[in-house]
Formats: sequence, structure tokens, C-alpha cells
Amino acid sequence: MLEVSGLSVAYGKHRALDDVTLSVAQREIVVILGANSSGKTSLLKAIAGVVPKSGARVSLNGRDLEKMRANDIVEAGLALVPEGRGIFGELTVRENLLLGAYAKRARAKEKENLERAISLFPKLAQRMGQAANTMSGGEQQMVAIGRALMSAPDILLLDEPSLGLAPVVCGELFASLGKIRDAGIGVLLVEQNAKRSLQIADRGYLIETGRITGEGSAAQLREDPAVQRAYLGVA
Amino acid sequence: MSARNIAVAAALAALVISLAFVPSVANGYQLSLAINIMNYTVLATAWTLFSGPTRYVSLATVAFFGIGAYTVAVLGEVLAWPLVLLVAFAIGFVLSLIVGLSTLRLSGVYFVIFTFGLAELVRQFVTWYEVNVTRTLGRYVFVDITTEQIYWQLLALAVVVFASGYLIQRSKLGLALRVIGDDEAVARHVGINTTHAKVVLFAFSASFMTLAGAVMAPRWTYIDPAIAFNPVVSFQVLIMALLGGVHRLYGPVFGVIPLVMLFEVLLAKFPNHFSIMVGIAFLLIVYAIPRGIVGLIEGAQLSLSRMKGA
Amino acid sequence: MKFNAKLLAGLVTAVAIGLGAPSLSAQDAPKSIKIGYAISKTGPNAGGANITQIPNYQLWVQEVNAKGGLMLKAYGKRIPIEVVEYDDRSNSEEAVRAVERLIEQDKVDLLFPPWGTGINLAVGPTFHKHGYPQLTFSAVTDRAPDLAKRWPNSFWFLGTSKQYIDALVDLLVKLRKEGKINDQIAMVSVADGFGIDLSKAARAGFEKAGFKIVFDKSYPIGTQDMSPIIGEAQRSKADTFVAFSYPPDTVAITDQARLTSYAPKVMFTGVGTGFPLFPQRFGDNVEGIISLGGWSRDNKGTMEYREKIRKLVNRDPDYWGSQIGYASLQMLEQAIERVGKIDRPAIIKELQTGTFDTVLGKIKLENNQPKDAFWLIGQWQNGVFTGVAPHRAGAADFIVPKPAWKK
Amino acid sequence: MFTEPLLSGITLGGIYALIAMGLTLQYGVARIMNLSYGESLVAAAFAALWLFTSVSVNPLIGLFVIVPLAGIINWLIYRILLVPLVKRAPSRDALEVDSILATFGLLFVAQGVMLAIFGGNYFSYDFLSIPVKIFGATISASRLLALGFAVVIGLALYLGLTRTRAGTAIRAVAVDPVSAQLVAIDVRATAAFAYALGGALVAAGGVLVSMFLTFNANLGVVFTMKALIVVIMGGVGNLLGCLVAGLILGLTETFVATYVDPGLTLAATYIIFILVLLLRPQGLFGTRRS
Amino acid sequence: MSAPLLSVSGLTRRFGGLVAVDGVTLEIHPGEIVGLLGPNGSGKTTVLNLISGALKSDAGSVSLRGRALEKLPAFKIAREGVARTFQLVRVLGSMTCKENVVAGLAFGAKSRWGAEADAAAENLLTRVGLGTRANVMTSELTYIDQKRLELARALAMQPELLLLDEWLAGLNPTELRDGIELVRSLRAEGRTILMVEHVMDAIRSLCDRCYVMNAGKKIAEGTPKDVLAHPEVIRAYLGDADA
Repeated sequence: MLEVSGLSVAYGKHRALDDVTLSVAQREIVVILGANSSGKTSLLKAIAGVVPKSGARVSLNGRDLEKMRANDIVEAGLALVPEGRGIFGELTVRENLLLGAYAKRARAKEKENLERAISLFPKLAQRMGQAANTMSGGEQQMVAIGRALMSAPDILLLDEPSLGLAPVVCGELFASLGKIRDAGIGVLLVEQNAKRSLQIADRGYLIETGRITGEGSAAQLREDPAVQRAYLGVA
Repeated sequence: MSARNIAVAAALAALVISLAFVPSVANGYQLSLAINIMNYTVLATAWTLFSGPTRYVSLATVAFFGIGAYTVAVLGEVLAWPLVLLVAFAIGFVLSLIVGLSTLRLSGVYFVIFTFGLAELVRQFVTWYEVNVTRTLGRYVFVDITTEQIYWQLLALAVVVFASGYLIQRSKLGLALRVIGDDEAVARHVGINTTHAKVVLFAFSASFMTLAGAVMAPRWTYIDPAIAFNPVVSFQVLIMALLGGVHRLYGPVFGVIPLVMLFEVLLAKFPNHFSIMVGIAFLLIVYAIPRGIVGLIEGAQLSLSRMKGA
Repeated sequence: MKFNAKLLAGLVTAVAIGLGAPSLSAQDAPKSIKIGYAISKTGPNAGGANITQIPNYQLWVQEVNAKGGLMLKAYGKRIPIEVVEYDDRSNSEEAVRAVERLIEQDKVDLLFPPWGTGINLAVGPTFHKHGYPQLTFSAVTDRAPDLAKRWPNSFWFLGTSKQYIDALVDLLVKLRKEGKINDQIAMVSVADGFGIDLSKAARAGFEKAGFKIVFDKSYPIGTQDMSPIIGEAQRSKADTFVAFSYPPDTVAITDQARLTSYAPKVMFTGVGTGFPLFPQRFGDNVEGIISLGGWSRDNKGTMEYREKIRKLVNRDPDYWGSQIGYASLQMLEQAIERVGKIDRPAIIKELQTGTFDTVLGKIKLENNQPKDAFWLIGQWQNGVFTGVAPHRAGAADFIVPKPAWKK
Repeated sequence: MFTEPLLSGITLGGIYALIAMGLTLQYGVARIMNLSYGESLVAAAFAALWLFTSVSVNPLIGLFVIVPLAGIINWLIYRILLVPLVKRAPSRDALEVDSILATFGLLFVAQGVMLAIFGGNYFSYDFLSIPVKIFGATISASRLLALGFAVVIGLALYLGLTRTRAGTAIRAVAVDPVSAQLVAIDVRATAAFAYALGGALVAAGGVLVSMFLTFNANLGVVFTMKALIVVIMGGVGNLLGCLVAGLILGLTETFVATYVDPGLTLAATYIIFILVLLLRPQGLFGTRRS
Repeated sequence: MSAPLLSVSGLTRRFGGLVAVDGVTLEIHPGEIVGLLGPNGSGKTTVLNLISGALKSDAGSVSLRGRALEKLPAFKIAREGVARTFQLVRVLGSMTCKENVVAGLAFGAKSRWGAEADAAAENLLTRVGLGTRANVMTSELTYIDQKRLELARALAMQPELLLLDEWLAGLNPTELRDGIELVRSLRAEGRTILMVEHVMDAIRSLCDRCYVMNAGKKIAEGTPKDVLAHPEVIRAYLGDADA
């Protein structure tokens, strides 16, 4: 269970996030909805320890994360698939995946997790020796998610995984997120594809200019005009 | 012009005039020290002219300095002195234009090492030419230039460098370079021809270095490539400028004076352990004064004014 | 020119007491004689300065002070020596400034010269301007006679490149006449002042004597891979191989020659051949190699000198400049004591005209240069770098051909 | 006639590559522009000399003492001297400038310590200076050995970096330090390790070249610059680039010396270096930094 | 209808295997405010980069009043009369606000310098609501003020065409209102603007016409009301629930 409360992030004078509180349980998909620049990416980065946060309490299964460095947070069981994927372009797919299991918590189960990642994304099996930056966007996204799964996380954070993907690929991707949840992992998803993400999500938060302005079950949010407004403005 | 500007200008003029009288009060050693400070002031300020705003770290200083010195070695006894200086300036300018045009694609450390390679290449070519064509290595420079004259020439050169720097800073070119230093993409999108601006400035900076080399050459009687193209000069200039602070025109002076003095003290106190002491002094500077001496002063001023304001 | 204030006061007192009164008294004597030097302790010149020059300075000062100092007749007592030293960082500009500092700030009575041709020339005008004798023994330049005229205070102990080349050519001509070598020479030189000056003189000298230079190349300073050069020389079929090299290249050239069993009948290598490093590195294989300098095997003073240096710095002096340097210091010592006070013009005069007893024997300078005072060409023979040319009394027989390399 | 310059060019190039490999790690992974790099090499050469002449330990055995020791010392240097700079640097460029300044100071300290111990004299000792004939060309066993080591070390390094978990982590840090922390890599510890490994490699280079080069305490800068040129020409952080650039420079030197003029060897290498940069500003095997 | 100010035709740009902009064609007439919409990663910013010369196109043409721009370097395009702001605000950090604006005044086709430029800069700063902050360092500014400053710098170039890249993004509701007012006042001056924007309220109230992109291709054009009701646009934004 990931619990975040009172999280704020500022870049210089610009306050990107203001007093955000949320939680993600095992075996659930939580989606953060919101227009561009509303602070979604900052939220994930702050939780993962990549950008400094102020005044937050972040805990994972009862362990405090807020003072930890990013690499220790991964060890604690939280993995981030960053926006733009953050894969190691010059390294091969296999190397990228195996690096995912660099965390000590995941080393023992490296083989198992690799098999699991490949069964999730069978396409990768034929591409293991290829340099990651020579692959298509969708395949790169698979590598990124596969790599994150290799660290055997309890909670997986995904930042706009559908970005730049063709619709068909996007569909496969979302289907795989369901499987990941079913494997017992909690997923926190930042996504602008609101409809599709609400279809697979259990719950969601709506975030606007750095603040949480709404939350509810996926069903509630699907019907909520505020969501549409956040994306398309007042009709 | 405000009253303050007039006061500053008057103070600077007074400073230059009093500096001009240094040779009449100083003994030979003190004059020599003054020459050293003046020489490095010219070099480090010229270096900062280009590297300060653009943030290109150049190790080619000695390439131009050495070319200036060699111009004197070759032409010193043939041409009238002002002509020699003119030729040196012209050679420096043309060469630096070529270099500038060809190197601006390089960034970061690639540029640093490229400029170092350039200096060494010039040195190797001069050596090879002297060895195989003129069949002498090492030229004797018997030019009738006294130490006092060298000092005055350097002083004049320093005034020219500062004046050019000041004018450039106030010119569109100066603004263009500051924009480039802050954000090259923005610079292009406000209509700045970034290549042009950088090359012109590089050429100015390099020509001043060439002139400094030409003015200094009569100090040594004998010039060979090892003396003229001593890479230590490039490093020393870089270090002095960075220590002083490169975001102000007068910054390097604050690096030159303390470092020259430090070297003098250490050379005298620790003739056998000079290296160790310089190294330690250096590390202390890097850790204690990360933003250069001017940064330190400005920081202190800022906190002072904040205290007053509070 | 500035007078020593005490000296001036002394003079005034002397005049006041009365004409013809006895000279200065012991009370007026300075506490010490200050001698200063700036030398390359760091930078590329440090290697040479450390071998040839600095130990001499240390040894001489130690010996003089052990005697209680220099005997100054004017005060009727010995005055100890005090040393001020700086590091010129192998940089001409630093050297000029350091010398000025020694003169103006430290007010030294006398100066020792720096190391190397370039830096000695750079500080020349400063020595001259202030009237300090400059006894260089690590500069080889064909301009030495001109310079001595231009700066009469300067003394050029190591001679001109022409002197060395003449001696070498004489030696080679003799060998050729005896049919021991052919008339072909392979020559390489380091692309630095020393190598170029000597190779230029050698080119003229060899050609004039009817030798053919079949291989003639220079290489950049710092080159340590000598295989292309030795390969070319080997293919040239010349009996004589001449390298005007610096210490690291001297070692590299010798090593490469030994590796490829390149054994020219006459093998000449440059600076460093006379350094202790050389026999240390190559052992018996140094036998027969020739270079600049050389010692007389039967000179007792020479061997004593070597012992003293060994005791001081725990290694041998070099076999070229070291001894000459020491001799120059002995001359300075005698000149000062003869003058009896620190009167630099008088000391310079005495150095120019006097005859001195030194480790090299009696020396009298001509045009500020020693003549025939030391060996120009030496050869490693039985573990001693022995003087073989110019041909004069005590010259050892030249071993030719150079013995084959031992593995 | 042709094999001789070829062989000595390859040997020389191999040695250049060997000298540069450590730097490409230190700069490519730890982002430290180490100007005191050559001093590490000279220090190792002195250590080998001392072991050989005073304690009669053969330099090849000496490697086993000197290399780990150098690794430890460099690790300490990183942890104590450089970590504060890494922490305070707001950007990679700032760290580069700071590291240039700091290691410049370090250069002087290291050089000064060596001067204090050994003076400015030249040193050279005789070890394995025996001729070996290959394809009609003669070469010294010590140089050949250095080439051999360059190949072995290069290969071991290559395999280590590509086939092991730690090695892959090092490459990951070089490629993208931000993402590296997202796979639980402790970037700072990895950088320290890479820096130490680089220091150990250059020490190995120092021991090997001490067998045939004449050196003194002032020679470090020469090696630093040679290594920098190889690294920059090959492309920062790229081992293959190091090897290729080293070989190009070595072959250029010997071929120019043999067929053109020994006086132009260095000029030729600088020309090639400059041309490479003008045509490929990121080096032969480098990737463009956005 | 008047002749177009900007016409873009068949504009294409690839990054590796990805076609970021795929044969985009659009036209902007003098005095229009045109919106360029589309979900993240659809290629909008790339289009702006291609027009302003920050990137070179692989195919297609861009012309301003009939003058071809696609081969020109960025600084020449700027001098031809195209000014822009950046997605992530880019003010010049070592300078004061006034100097930032002078940077925009000094190098354009109608370059101004010296006292004239100082006066113009102060006017522009007042124009965007930073009149009192002329001598403040940019690092002291709040986010919205940095955006204002960036706009002032772009206006300083007296552009024929102004490109705004998510200029309204990241503002809180009050700031957003001010921002929209500011852009609206530009329209009143008769400026021609191409804006990439996600804030739909702003689009609705500001734009005369819109183009919508998805996956590098243009998928719709028309008035804001029409395109935002376009099923394909809605699908592009909110996702296709059925796929």
C-alpha cells in the first residue's frame, strides 16, 4: 500500500504540486487524470525520489520513503516508468531488462521475472539482442515497463505509457496493465487517455494546476463532467 | 552620463595614470612583477571576453600568445615596432577567424581538448618549419625595447582590452553573447546569428592574446617553441579567469593578482615544495570559493544589502 | 648600480680616518655572503637541472661553509654563505622575474646561473644590467663568443656546438683514414634548441670533411618510440650513427638499437649518455658508446669529486657538465678570495684574466670561455666515460668498432 | 619494410589505448574530467621502479600490488575530494568545470609529492628488454607484453562491462544517470567504483610502460593529454573508440615517422585528431549529446 | 479571403523510425488566431519547431507571405518576422526583465537599440503587466511573470506571426484569466497568432480556427466549437473506449 500525504513540489518560484494526498493499494489500478502541465509528472517523480519534495509523508507498506534516495526507493518496492520511457538506448533489450533486476530484492527471482515480462510482452522475445533505441515507440514502452517489472515492485508508477503509440499498440499495452494488476501489483497510472484508462482503472484522481480537484471510483469519474471539462474545457 | 558614471570614469582614469608611473617608483623586480600581472590581466581578460559569455572553455590561449611572440622573433629586427605589432594582430585575427569558423560545432570538453590540440599543433608546425626550413630552432630577439616600455605597452593593451570589453558589453554584440550564454536556442529565435557573433568575439579575444605575446617577446632575448608555446600559460590563464569570476569584465583581475602573488610567495617560501603548496592552495580555492572571487564579493554585498534592508 | 650600504659606510669611514688608512675592519664585515639562484625544480627542465647543476651548488656551498666561509681579505675573516633559491618552473618569464627578485628584493651578493640554453639567454640581460657574473655551464650555443662580447659579465663554460663537432669530425676523419669506418653517417636530432644547433654544425662539419650524411632527420621532443628511426638508420648502411638527443630519447635510442642488434661502428648519442642513469640501465652494453663530455681516467681530482657527489646525493654526477660546473664554482671562489671583497666588477675582471686551479686542472679563460680545459668527446670504457677528443695529453685510445651488444 | 612500422604502430597504438581506457571510464561514467590522470600513471611507474630496484619485485608481480592499491586510492579520492563537488554541482557542465579545477590542484599535489620523493631526475630500468621477432620485425618483449596486456585488459573490461551485472550497471550510469537510479542503481557508488576502476587501469598502464619508457616526476601531463586526445577522438565512454583512436594515432606516428618525416609525427597526430573532431564532433564512436 | 500570411504544406519530419509530423498542411491569414491542438505527442510542438527553424523538415514547405522559410536558419526566420515562446518557459536567467526584452528588440528585422530600445522595452513590459519590474532579475519572477516576460520578448520583435507554445499551460485559474485577456488584447492589435494549447477554455474563447493533430497527422480543422465536437478529436483526447 502506497500512501502519500501533503506532497508539494516547487521548481524555483513555480509551485508544480500543492499538498497532494493519495493512496494506492496492492492489486488495484489508480489513474491520475488531468490536462498537460497540471503536475502529474512531478507527482510521480516526487514519489519515486527523482525530484525533491517538501513536507510530504510517503510510505510504502508502512515504510517511510520520503528520506530515501531514488535507488533505495526501488529497493523498497516501488518502480517508476518515467515519461519518455527512460530506457538505456545504447544497451540491448536484454541488458535493459536484466538491469531492471539490479535491485537486490529482485535478483533471486531474475529468471522468473524475465519469463513473466516476456510472457506479458511476447514481442520482446525476438528482440532481446537489439539495441533499445532502434525499436519502435511501442516496443520501447514495453521494454520500459518490462524493466520496471523486473525489479519485482509492489507498486508500479507509469507516466503516460500510451504517449506516441498507435491505437492498436495502445490497446495491447492497456490490456497488459490489467494483467500486471492481477499479478498483485498496485499500479499508479498517469494518463491523458482518460476514457481508456478509466476503463481499466479501479479508482482515479483528477488533478488540476497542481491540486487534486476530484476523486472517485472509475465508474464515477467516467460520468463526471469535470473530467471532460479538464480536457476539453466548458462546452 | 550620471554623476556616478563620471566619478567611476575619473577614478579609472586616475588609476591608469597612476599605474603608468609604476616604473618610476618600482625596482626591477617589482616592475617585473607588475609586468607579469599586466600580462596575465590582458590574457585572462581577453580570454573572458569570449569564454565568459559563451562558456566555451578554451585552452588555445598560448597558441595565439606564442604566435605573437614568434612574429616578433621573425620580424622584430626587420620592421618598425608598431608595424610588427600590427602584423601580429593581423595574423592573430585571421587565424582565429579560421579556427573559430571550424570549431563552433564542438561543445563542452570536445572544444576544450580541441583547443589544446590546436595549440600543440601550431607548436609542432613552427618547430618543424624552423628545423627544416630555417634550420635553426630558437631565435634571438635583440630588439631595443626596454622593460619600462614593455610595461607601458602592456598597460596600454590592458586599457584597450578593457575598453573593447566595455564597449562590446554595451553593444548589440555583447548582448547577443549574453543571450547565447544563457540560452542559445532563444538567441537564434530572437534573430541572433550565433555563429557570426561567436566567431567575431573569438577573433577579438585571440588577437589581443597575440598582441600580448608580441609585446612580451622582447623580455626573453631567446625564443623557441617550448618557450613561446608553453601550455602552462593556457592553463594558468584559464585558472586565473575562473578564480576571479568570468561573469564580469573585471572579474579575471581578481584572479590574476592573488594568484600571481600566491605563486611569488610560494616560490620563495617553498622553493622545493612549490607544486604541493600550489596544489593545496588550489584545492582550497575550489572548495571554498566555488563562484570565483567576484562571486564571493557580490555574494557578500548582497547579504549585506539584505541585512540593511531587513 | 647600487652600492652595498655597509660597504659605502665603511668607505666613508675609511676616508674620514685618513688617506691610505688600512682597509675595512672585521667589524664592518657582513654576516654572510648571500648567493641566490633560480633553477628549474619543476617542469621539463628539472631532469637536467637535478643531475648537472643543483648537486654542484649544494656541494660547493657545503664545502665552503665547512671551511667557515669565503675568505674576504678586506675584512680579514671568513664569511659564511647564505643561499636563496627559487624554482623557475622551466619558464623563461619566471626565471627573469626570479633573478630580478634575487637582485632587487633579496639583494644577493652573487648569482648562480639557471639550467639550459634558453633560460640562460633569457636571464642574460638581467645579469648584465646589474653587473652580476653569469658562469653558465649548461648552455651550448654558437653565439657564445658574440654573447660574451655583448655581455662581458657572461661566461660560457660549455662552449659552442662547433667546438664539439670539430672534435668529433677530427676523430672520425682519423678513423676513416685508418680504414676503420666508411664515409657514411646517419644522423638524428631532437627538434629542440640543442639538437638543432648541433645537427646544423654537424651537417656543415661532416660535409666539409667529405662525409656523406645518408640519413638526416629530426624528431619532436618527447618521442620515445624510436623504432622507425633506428630502422631507417640500420637500413642506411652507415658506419657512424650520431644522435643529438635528450636523456629520455637517448635511453630509448640505445634500447632500440640494442634490441634490433643495430651496432654501428661508431655510435654517438646525446645528453644523458654521461648520466648515471645510462650505465645503470644498460650495464656493460654502454661500452664503446660516445657522447659529449668525458673525464680523464687518471685525474685524481675527478674521482674525488665523484665520491663527494655520490656521498651528497647518493648517485654519480653526469660526465659532461657536472665537473665543468664544479670547476666554474671553484674559479668563482678563487676569484672572490683574490679580490677579497664582494666587488662584482673586480670579480668579473679576475675571472676574465686570472688563472685558476680546478678539478679539471689549471684553467685560464679566453674571451670568457675555457679553452682545451675539458674533454669534448668521451667514450664509455670500462665503466668510466673517458675523454677521447680533442686529441691532447691524456686522451684515451678510441675503441672502434663499438663492441657488439650483449644480451 | 612494411611490417615493421605496422607492428610498432600497433604496439604503440595498443599502449595509447591502454593508457586511455581508464580515463574514458572516469570521464564517461563518473563525469570527472581528471587532469591529474597522468600523475596516477607516473606514480604507478615509480611504484614499479621502486619495487623492482629496491625490493627486487618483478613489475609483473608488482601489478598485483600496485593496481589494487591504485584502485583504493582513487576510490578514496572520489569519496573524499570529488563527492562534495558532485553534490554541489547543479548540472553536468558545472561538474565538469569544478572537476577540471579540483583535479588541476590534485595534479600539482601529486606531482609535488613525487618530486619530493624522487626529485626531478629521469628514471629507467631494464626489464624484459629482449628482442622478439615477429614477421621479420623486431620488437622488445616489454612493449609486446604491454600490447598483450592492453588487449587482455581491454577484452576483460569489455566482457566485464557487457557480461556482468555490475558492468552493465556502469554502462547504464554512463548512458543515463537519471534512469539508472530508477533500476535501483546507486549512481554515486557506481561512479566511485568506475573512478576507482579507471585509476586502477591507468596504474596498470603505468607499471607496463615503466618497463620501457624513461620517465620523471614531471611527465604526467604528457600522458594526461595523450589519453584525453585518445578518449575525445574515440568518443567519450566508449572502449572500442579508445582502441580504434589509439591504434590510429599509433599507426599514424610510426608511418609518418617511417615514410614522411619523424619531425612531423606529433603534427600529424594532432591534424588527424582535429580532422576527426571537425567531421565528427562527438568523436569516432561517440553519441551526440542533445 | 486575403492571401495567407503563413502557408505550410506537406510538412514532414521523422525522428529515427517515428514520423513525428506527417504531411501537415495549414494556412494562417493575417489577423487570425489559430489554435493547433492535439493530445501529447501528436507532433504540435514539432510543427512549431519546424516553422520557427529550430528543426529542419524532411519534406514540405513553409512560407511567410510567399517567402520560403524552410531552408533558412532560425535566426533568419526570426528576422523574417516569426517570433515564438517555448513550451517550457525560457527566460534569460542572467539578465533583468528589461534586458530580456531588449534582446528581442535588438536583433530583429526592425532592430532597435540604445535609449529607443530601453523606452520600447519598458512599454512592452507595461503592456504585459510587468511595468514595475523592469530591473528585476528574471530568477526572481513567478511562473506567470516569466511567461509574460517571454511574451514581451517575442512581441519586441514586432513579428508578423507569433507562435505560442502552450503559453497558458500551468497557470492557476486567476492567472489563466489574466493570460487569456492578454492574448485577447493582442488580437485587438491585429496580431496573427498560431497557438499550441491544451487549455480548451482558452481555445474556445480565443481562436478563430483550429487544426487538430494526432499521431503526426492533421485530423480536423474548423472553428473550435466544431472541431471539439468532432468525434475523431474526442477520441484522440479522451481515448477510444472500445479499441
